[in-house]
Amino acid sequence: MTEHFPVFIVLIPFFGALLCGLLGMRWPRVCPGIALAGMGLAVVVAAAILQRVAEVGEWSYFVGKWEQPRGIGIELRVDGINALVLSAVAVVGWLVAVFSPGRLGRDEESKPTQFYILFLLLMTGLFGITVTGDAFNLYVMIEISALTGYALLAMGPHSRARLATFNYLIMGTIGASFYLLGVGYLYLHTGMLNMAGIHTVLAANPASSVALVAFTLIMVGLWLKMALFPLGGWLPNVYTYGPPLAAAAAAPLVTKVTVYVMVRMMVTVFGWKWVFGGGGWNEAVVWLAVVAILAGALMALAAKDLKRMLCCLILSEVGYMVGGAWLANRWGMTGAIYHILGDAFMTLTLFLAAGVLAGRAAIFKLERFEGMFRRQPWVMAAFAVGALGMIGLPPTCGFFSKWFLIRGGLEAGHYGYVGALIVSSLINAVLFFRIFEIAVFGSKPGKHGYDGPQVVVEPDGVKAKGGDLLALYGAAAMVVVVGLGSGWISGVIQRALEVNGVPLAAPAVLAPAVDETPTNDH
Amino acid sequence: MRAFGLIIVLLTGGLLLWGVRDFPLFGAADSPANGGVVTAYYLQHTMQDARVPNAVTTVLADYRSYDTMFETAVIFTAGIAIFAILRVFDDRGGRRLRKSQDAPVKGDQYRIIVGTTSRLLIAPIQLFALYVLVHGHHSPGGGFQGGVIIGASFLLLAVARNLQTSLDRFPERRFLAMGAGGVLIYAGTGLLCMLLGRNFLDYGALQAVLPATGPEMARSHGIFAVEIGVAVTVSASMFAVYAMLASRGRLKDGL
Amino acid sequence: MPTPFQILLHNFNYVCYVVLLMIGLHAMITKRNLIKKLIGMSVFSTAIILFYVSIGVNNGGDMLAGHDGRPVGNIPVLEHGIGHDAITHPETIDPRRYANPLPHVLMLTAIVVGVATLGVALAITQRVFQDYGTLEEDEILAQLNNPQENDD
Amino acid sequence: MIWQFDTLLLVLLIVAAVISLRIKDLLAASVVFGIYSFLMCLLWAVMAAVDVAFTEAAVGAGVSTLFMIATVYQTTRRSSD
Repeated sequence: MTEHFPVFIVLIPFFGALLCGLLGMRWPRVCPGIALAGMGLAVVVAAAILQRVAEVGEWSYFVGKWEQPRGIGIELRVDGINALVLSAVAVVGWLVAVFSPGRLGRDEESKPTQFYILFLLLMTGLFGITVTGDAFNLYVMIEISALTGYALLAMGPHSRARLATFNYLIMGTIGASFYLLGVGYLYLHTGMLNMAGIHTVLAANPASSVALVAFTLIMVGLWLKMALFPLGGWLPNVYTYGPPLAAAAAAPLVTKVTVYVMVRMMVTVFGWKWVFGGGGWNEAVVWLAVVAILAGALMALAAKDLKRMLCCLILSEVGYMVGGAWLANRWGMTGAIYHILGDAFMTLTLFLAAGVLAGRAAIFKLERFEGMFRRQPWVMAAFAVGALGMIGLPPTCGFFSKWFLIRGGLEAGHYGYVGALIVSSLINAVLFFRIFEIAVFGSKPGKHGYDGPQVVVEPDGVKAKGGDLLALYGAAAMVVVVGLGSGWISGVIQRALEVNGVPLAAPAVLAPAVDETPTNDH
Repeated sequence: MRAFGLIIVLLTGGLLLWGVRDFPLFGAADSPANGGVVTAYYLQHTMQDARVPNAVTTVLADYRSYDTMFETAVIFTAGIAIFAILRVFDDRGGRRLRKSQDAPVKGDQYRIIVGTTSRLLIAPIQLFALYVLVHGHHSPGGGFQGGVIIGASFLLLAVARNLQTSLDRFPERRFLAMGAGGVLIYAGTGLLCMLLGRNFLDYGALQAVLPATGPEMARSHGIFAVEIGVAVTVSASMFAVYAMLASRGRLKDGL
Repeated sequence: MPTPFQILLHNFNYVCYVVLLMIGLHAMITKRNLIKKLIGMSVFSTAIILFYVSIGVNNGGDMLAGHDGRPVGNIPVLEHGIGHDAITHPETIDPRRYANPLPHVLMLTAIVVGVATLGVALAITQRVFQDYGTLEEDEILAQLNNPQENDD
Repeated sequence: MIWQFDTLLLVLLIVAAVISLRIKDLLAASVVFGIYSFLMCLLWAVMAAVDVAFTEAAVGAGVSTLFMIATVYQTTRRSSD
């Protein structure tokens, strides 16, 4: 039974959604159970896939057994990179499923069944994106996760959520259509839809403007969907005004999985030599990422409420990943992929904490953090772990991803990118310690020393229930676990990249005599 | 805003037109897409593998059936998404109900003629839809087209008469269950193939279940079962979306 | 290197697809009315489908119509006689006589995705109209800047 | 594939798309969009893509035009641009 696992992981949430669709009308109480059991099973299957791929290295599954000749059937390929992303998506999905029963009643209107159907279909889309080895099937999966995202975010009580979701829908459709157009150009040029097939044909005759236009279209489409800075105008409004449960489900996953798709396109479909063989235009993309990092950090500084600040941090995190991927060396790419995993858990922790603290209100002014350490010690502790991850303190995963990214930046000699990483880490520190200061000393500046007036603590309506804390602490624990496991994880990524032909250093740049082999030495 | 839009449009248009320069000639038989191994295999082996002369149906429901399963899921998702966004259960929801300020469209006096002709037309339409669904193997057609035409027959009733008469024949509980049921038929067939020991959606395994059929005819019957699932979902979802949009989610007074 | 005139002559379909794509993209960005944006989105999606279908067109290469009496580049459905003996030896079918079936399958998916996205967008448009009373984006933004009654 | 018919359809398509986007009355714009979809379906039928043309006629033209008209009835027919 285990050889069906690559398709099995996509089918678990899919059948869960269909069962909810059938049974949920009469017995709405059954849906949380289906979601929890489904996502739990998905975590187990994802771990089994990861464990096997860590040994074997690559696992391909042909739906319908159409193997010869290559490209007639749809192939699902799992290698080191997407096995890790699969596990991260599964754990985040399970934590949101744990978080949802308590939170649901207050936020969504009276449609719990529809929420669970859409949530499970969102997970199906994300698993499908991560597992598929077929370029057009990836588009269908992107559309499923996009449609469910629009519906989940438009369901909330706030009127501005619908306007923000309308803009998200328009931008998302443009992005997905550009990706579809890019795949069409690739099909026109190569006659194949299978990712490995496209790669072999492209390697044979690379020099063609059709392939270059295809690459540009795919990249612009994916940057639009992952909200890279100039194209990411839609993100802050959608996750701020959207219902907190939908934001907690979509924010940590959708942008990160799109970054994974970009990595897959660069490494597997077009191939390293094709992307970086040409001129230095990858430098331009890294400078674009530097602009994204700094712009996101500055917008976060200017944000007055918690959720908008977190959204602007997402924009700068996307800049980390895009910059890392385009540094044209293996450490940069390892940092980018590792950051996909780490950032998913950090963003989940912060959004779950924001969901608990803010409750129904979309705008949670920073002044309302006053005395929060006393009122909500457990929630604030988890929030602090997420914050330390964002700042990049060991042993959280934020530190190790910044370590790999800075190492990649130094090896590529791109000091602008390294500088941007450091500056944005400092700005993150300012952002979160500003919150801690308000939480401990109160929001009146200048009057907190030891003799300052004690912060008056009045209990407010926010109380964390059992499910919230379990999910919060699961996410905070994962932030640390991914950090501690960074050696093993980076080893798996390095081996996967090596197989895909990612050189240690950029072909053009003569890397300093770094001769140690990429064994995981730390 | 207008200038910004114009710049983006000219930029993208220029890039795409520059790309057209290297396109193979329109209709070239030896272009990588038309002359490739994949296309030749599809056209040559559609009869040998699945006994289905319509190559599009074979590719749609057998070679790339994983794609089509998730496309059916997209339609089901649209139905559920619009239900989640628009549906209002208790009308006293307190939300100010803005009626559209336009004058009602004149022409109600023709309602009797339109109503009677549509009632006469609906039965042939549904018969034709079943023909399209069943005949998908031999001629253009199949699950999507058949399902939409069945849905369209209910839409015709809703537009010609009023939404309530359609909802009496196709109540809300039924079209929501049918939406999920159709996709379950599709995925269930695939799962059955998996339980019978072959890969997911490999209909050759169905020969163990179907009486006296070889693997090719089993594939053909598998394609037909899958097309039925698609038709069920598409018809239910199309009617659900129209019912929600035409009544602002209250499923009472339609167009 | 084909001159622009040759491109316009032979690949007129592809030039028209780019023009339609740009009309849709321009409408999506600059139109203020929400439903006009959606019409632009549909034009945009339909233009991409036109591009895909244009890839699959096949005029049979050197086999002129009537060369061996059978039509060229027609619908990818095998005629009854030819189809029957293709069961035993499939190489008797000459792919150049049929249009390429793969883009047709992909475009069935794209059409359905386009309608699903349009449906969800129209549902959101109705809810926006319920909340703000107008479909014009600038009137909605005006209401947002000086909120009288919408909850925050 | 008669290229005169193909060229005529392409020109009509572009004209229908521009008209549909410039008309001020949304109901009329939806109907002209229905015309645009049917022209597209005709074009694909000429290009030997009959399955796609069938689906576009039924799904693209028939149903999506009806969705738009239903939405225009529930909102407003007036459009400023």
